[in-house]
Amino acid sequence: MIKFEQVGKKYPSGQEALSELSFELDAGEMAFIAGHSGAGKSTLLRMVALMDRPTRGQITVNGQNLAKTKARHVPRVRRGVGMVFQDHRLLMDRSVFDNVALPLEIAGCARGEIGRRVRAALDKVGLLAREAAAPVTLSTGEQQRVGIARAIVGKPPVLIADEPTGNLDPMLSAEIMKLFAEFEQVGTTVLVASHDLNLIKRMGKRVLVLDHGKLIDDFRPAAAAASNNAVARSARDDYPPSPASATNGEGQQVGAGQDAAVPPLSPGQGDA
Amino acid sequence: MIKFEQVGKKYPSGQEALSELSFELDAGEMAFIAGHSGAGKSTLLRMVALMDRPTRGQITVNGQNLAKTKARHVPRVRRGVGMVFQDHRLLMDRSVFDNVALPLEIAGCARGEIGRRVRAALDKVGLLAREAAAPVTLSTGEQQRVGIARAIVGKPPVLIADEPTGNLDPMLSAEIMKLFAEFEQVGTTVLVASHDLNLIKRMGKRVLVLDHGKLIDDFRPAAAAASNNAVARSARDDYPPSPASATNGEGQQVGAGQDAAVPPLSPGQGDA
Amino acid sequence: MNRRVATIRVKLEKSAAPAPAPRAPAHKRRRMGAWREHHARSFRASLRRLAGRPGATALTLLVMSLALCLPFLLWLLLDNARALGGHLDDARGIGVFLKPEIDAATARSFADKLRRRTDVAVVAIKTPEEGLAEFRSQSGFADALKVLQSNPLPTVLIVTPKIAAASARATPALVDELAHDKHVDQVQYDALWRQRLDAILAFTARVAGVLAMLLGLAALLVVGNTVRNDIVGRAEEISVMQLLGADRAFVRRPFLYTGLWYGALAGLVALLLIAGVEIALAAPLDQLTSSYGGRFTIHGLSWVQAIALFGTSVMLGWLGAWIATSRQLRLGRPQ
Amino acid sequence: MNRRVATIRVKLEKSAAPAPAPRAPAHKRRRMGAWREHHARSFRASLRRLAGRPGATALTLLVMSLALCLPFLLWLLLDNARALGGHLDDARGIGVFLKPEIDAATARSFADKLRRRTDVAVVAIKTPEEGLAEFRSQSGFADALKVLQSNPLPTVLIVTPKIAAASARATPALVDELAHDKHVDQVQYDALWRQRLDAILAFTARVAGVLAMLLGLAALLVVGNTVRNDIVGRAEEISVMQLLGADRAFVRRPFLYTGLWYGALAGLVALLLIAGVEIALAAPLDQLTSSYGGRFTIHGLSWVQAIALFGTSVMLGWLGAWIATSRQLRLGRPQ
Ligand SMILES: Nc1ncnc2c1ncn2[C@@H]1O[C@H](COP(=O)(O)OP(=O)(O)OP(=O)(O)O)[C@@H](O)[C@H]1O
Ligand SMILES: Nc1ncnc2c1ncn2[C@@H]1O[C@H](COP(=O)(O)OP(=O)(O)OP(=O)(O)O)[C@@H](O)[C@H]1O
Ligand SMILES: [Mg+2]
Ligand SMILES: [Mg+2]
Repeated sequence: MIKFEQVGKKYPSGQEALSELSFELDAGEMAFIAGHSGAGKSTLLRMVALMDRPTRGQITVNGQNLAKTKARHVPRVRRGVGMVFQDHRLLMDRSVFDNVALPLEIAGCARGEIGRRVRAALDKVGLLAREAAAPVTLSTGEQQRVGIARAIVGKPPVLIADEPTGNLDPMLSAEIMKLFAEFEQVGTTVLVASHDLNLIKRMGKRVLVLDHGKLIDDFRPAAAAASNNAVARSARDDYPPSPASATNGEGQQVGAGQDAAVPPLSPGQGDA
Repeated sequence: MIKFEQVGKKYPSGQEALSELSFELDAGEMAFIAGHSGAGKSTLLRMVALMDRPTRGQITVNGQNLAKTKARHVPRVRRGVGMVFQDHRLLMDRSVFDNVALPLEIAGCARGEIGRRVRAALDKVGLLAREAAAPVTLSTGEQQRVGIARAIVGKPPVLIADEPTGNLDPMLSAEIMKLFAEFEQVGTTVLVASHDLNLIKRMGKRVLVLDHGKLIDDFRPAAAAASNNAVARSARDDYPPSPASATNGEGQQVGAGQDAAVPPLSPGQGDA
Repeated sequence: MNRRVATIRVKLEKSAAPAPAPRAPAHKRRRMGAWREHHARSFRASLRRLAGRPGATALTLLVMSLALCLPFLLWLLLDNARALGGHLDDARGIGVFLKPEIDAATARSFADKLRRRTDVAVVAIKTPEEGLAEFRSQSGFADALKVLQSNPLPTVLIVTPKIAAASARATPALVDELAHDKHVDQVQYDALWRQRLDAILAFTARVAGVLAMLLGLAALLVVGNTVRNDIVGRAEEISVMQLLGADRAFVRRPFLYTGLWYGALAGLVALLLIAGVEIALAAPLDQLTSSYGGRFTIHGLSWVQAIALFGTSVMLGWLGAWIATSRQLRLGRPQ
Repeated sequence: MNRRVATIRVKLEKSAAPAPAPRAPAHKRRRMGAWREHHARSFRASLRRLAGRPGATALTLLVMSLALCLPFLLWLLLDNARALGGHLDDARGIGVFLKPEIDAATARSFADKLRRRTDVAVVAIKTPEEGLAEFRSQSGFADALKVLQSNPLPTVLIVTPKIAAASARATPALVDELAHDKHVDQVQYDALWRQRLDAILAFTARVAGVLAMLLGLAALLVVGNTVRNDIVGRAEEISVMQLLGADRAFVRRPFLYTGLWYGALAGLVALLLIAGVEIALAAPLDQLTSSYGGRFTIHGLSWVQAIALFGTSVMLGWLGAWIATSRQLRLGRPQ
């Protein structure tokens, strides 16, 4: 579903953001991208959504070779990719409802269907009550959740998210991640960039680790079926900050079958 | 240095973001604000920087009663508060250097001094090499670090930061928090909103917990002198994601004297 | 009932009951509906946007309509001046006094010769008798002329030269040639007056032309600049829509409607301004017309011209929006 | 050496060696330096901004300068037309033919009487002898008049009425009165020509006045709109600077310089445009002037007027920036 072959990206400023990147994600697979600040996570996701083109290598998304996509077919490719932006990119002069409805409008959905699906998406991120609000009157975390609702409302075959939980508290983060995992179950390919290593660990999914633009690890947990319910529960225990309970919760989890799934990452990589 | 007395904030939309908030922070004290998404953390910080006025109650910052500050004295109050914004708010058409130099220019520093202090600040956030870059060519985490450099460059008596590590990897987050703690040591009052409960725990500082606009806990660790060096070290161990080492690092720390400092927080508050 | 009848009946039934477009597949029908809906929404939304910031919209409309109506006003002025120039032509006759010895027949053949010239429009003959009668009635010398025993006046030809309203140069050559003709005693031509009038008209025409050109340029620039500013202010919106997979037509639609609204409203305001100017100028126009004894009527903007002005305005708004969006759309392409 | 001498010496020494501002404390001196530096930086930065987007800047400058120079051009046109009207006045004399029995002395006293009237500017006396000589040389009747034994011509007074260039109404009353005077035989007044000319001048003046008013309005609107758009596009910059504790003057400075630059550059372009128009109009002006035998010189923009235009432009740019920033600054206040 998403295939990178020897992809390199050098920005006009000379910054080499990615180099020799190769990996493949099947349809209905979920993976995380981890790595230090400036490792190239956003750059990678931008290229999946055809916001940027690589300077070397080949990218295939939804069976479409992106290098061969003509300018007038770019919109079609982008409609097949739901994207959560690191900086939300909401339209500040439209209501929350209208922001979430945008992808459906673009796809040409009927009015009644738009309403139904937008409300369903807002409900999933817990913002149904704020549908008429202006984005500026939302907290940053709420804005980020609106961005997530916008990405999932169109039920795209590929879902990419850049740091979707950066402004969310741990419990909400876990719930959002659970939401992404649900999409995986219905056959959506999901690729999420995240710093939240605890959360990544608990999700028990595949992790691509970037370091200065190079893929230094592609970790696939042996027991990938770590229950998502367990994740949400442990996160709830983890909040509010109670070091004792958090440690216990984590300790339990590690003990309860994830120890074998410890990613064999080489330590001591790059200071940012 | 910062004093809230029965502060309430009701937005024109009818949203009650804060209510009956009272606390006091001494000069040179550092505290965290924790709470779910939409709890009112940003609203609280905005009022410290006089970006908003409360609808009820009194706020005193740097000995100045903010309610009595006339419009033409607002700039002076703001110059006394260094602020890291949740959405960076960098000027996209100026270089990194010029962005960081802005507070010094406003304060009327001499040219030579500006250069020296800007470079020192950029060095502290690890971006000295990028001083001539345009902010758009930086990753989100790098942009956030530029925002931090801009807040600290003027050495203000009060430093407030809204989610300064939301887009940073754990190791960098710990380093940035250490930087804030250093400011505390030279007498700066530091107030940081954060979701990163692990990090907050490790810092061993006072924590104000908000829930739906109410202060539900004001936790002061008994042994506040948890070494900052230890924090950085443990964070480095924690990266890259290695559940085993992370758990060990954390477990050690908890065992090594922070167990007593467990905040007695009441569990099971608000779902967002 | 044969097959043809059946077919016709089916056709009739079809036209009677307006069925949904027959062969389009369901999803295509749905997309058409969405397309129509998006048009309607863009139409309303763009108007709401303009109404939402009345100050800025009023400012923009004033600037646009001023730039639009000024060239039209100047064109009106120029057109009327030209008509005026045409009417003044008939006061331009050259008086050609033939030598006293020329008789009526020779005078007539000379007049015919002059009539065949390309630079002569009309030649009128005034016999000595007519001349004396006119002289008696017009000049202050009625008493003096009574003492004359015989008619000392020669035959006079009134020659109206054929020249463009703008160029006063053709006449002197004709006058010169006439003056040196062997039949001619003397040529009287109020050259000073005529040169002055011609020069004034030429000057006015040139000034009006230059101003109209500058103003046309200004109209284009203002419209383009206005829509460009509007679009630069919404660059974020455009780029987000592109990122969400909207194609060029979809992104453009609301802006094109905005351009259309600007154009239509500015066109209306311009027409109102022109009507206002026509009312303001009514008094001096009246005076000017009366001095021509009603022979000459000033014409304002006709219906066709009003519609042309409006159409120009709408088209300019649309075009400005199109150009400005094109630029912004190019920025959203992947590098 | 007494005390006074010492004081003077101190004064001399002071003025000879320009010491630093003596009593300002160190930190105040530093702030002054920073203030001056910020001015210099704003000055350069605003120019760099304009140079950084040459297309948009050129567009804005063209619109601004067109709006600025058009009223000036119209004013020039109007002024020259008025001067022209004034020069045409001396062709407006009314020929008053006195009765044949009036002798020279009576004619002179009548002329004096007329000169005392408020609506009369000049009265010239033409004796019968002068009249005959002129008539001989001008008319085509030289031969015919040779046969006259006595001079049949009366004394003629040339009366120039005192009227404003714009109003052609005063004259008929005067003409009427003169025609009914007991000394007067007949009044000759080319009323038609004169009315036409007056009407044309009045019409042109009115049109020019209306256009100049509209254009002045357009200039103001364009400048305001331009700077407003510039500032709306930099709203984020303003709000960030306010959040960092910049006071109003600091935030405003770069925008005021931008306004100044716009104003200054637009003023220069407008002056260039006016010069271009003057060159383009040189030919018809020449023609116009030559028809007056050099008596009348068309005047272009004087140095004083050029400086006034430039100053107006700079002031408009500055004012527009000031107004537009004020609005934005109010938005940055805490609620
Ligand atoms: N300008 C505004 N007008 C109306 N309501 C607002 C406004 N700003 C914030 N709110 C509301 O006030 C509440 C508190 O917002 P605030 O931004 O302080 O939350 P927060 O704790 O910073 O959350 P986050 O962690 O998501 O940034 C939220 O419910 C938000 O929707
Ligand atoms: N438009 C650009 N021009 C030049 N360099 C760029 C550009 N965008 C990103 N970079 C550089 O490329 C590198 C990778 O950036 P990227 O945004 O992919 O990092 P990231 O992994 O998303 O980091 P973060 O977690 O901080 O968001 C960074 O060093 C950044 O400075
Ligand atoms: Mg990123
Ligand atoms: Mg917030």
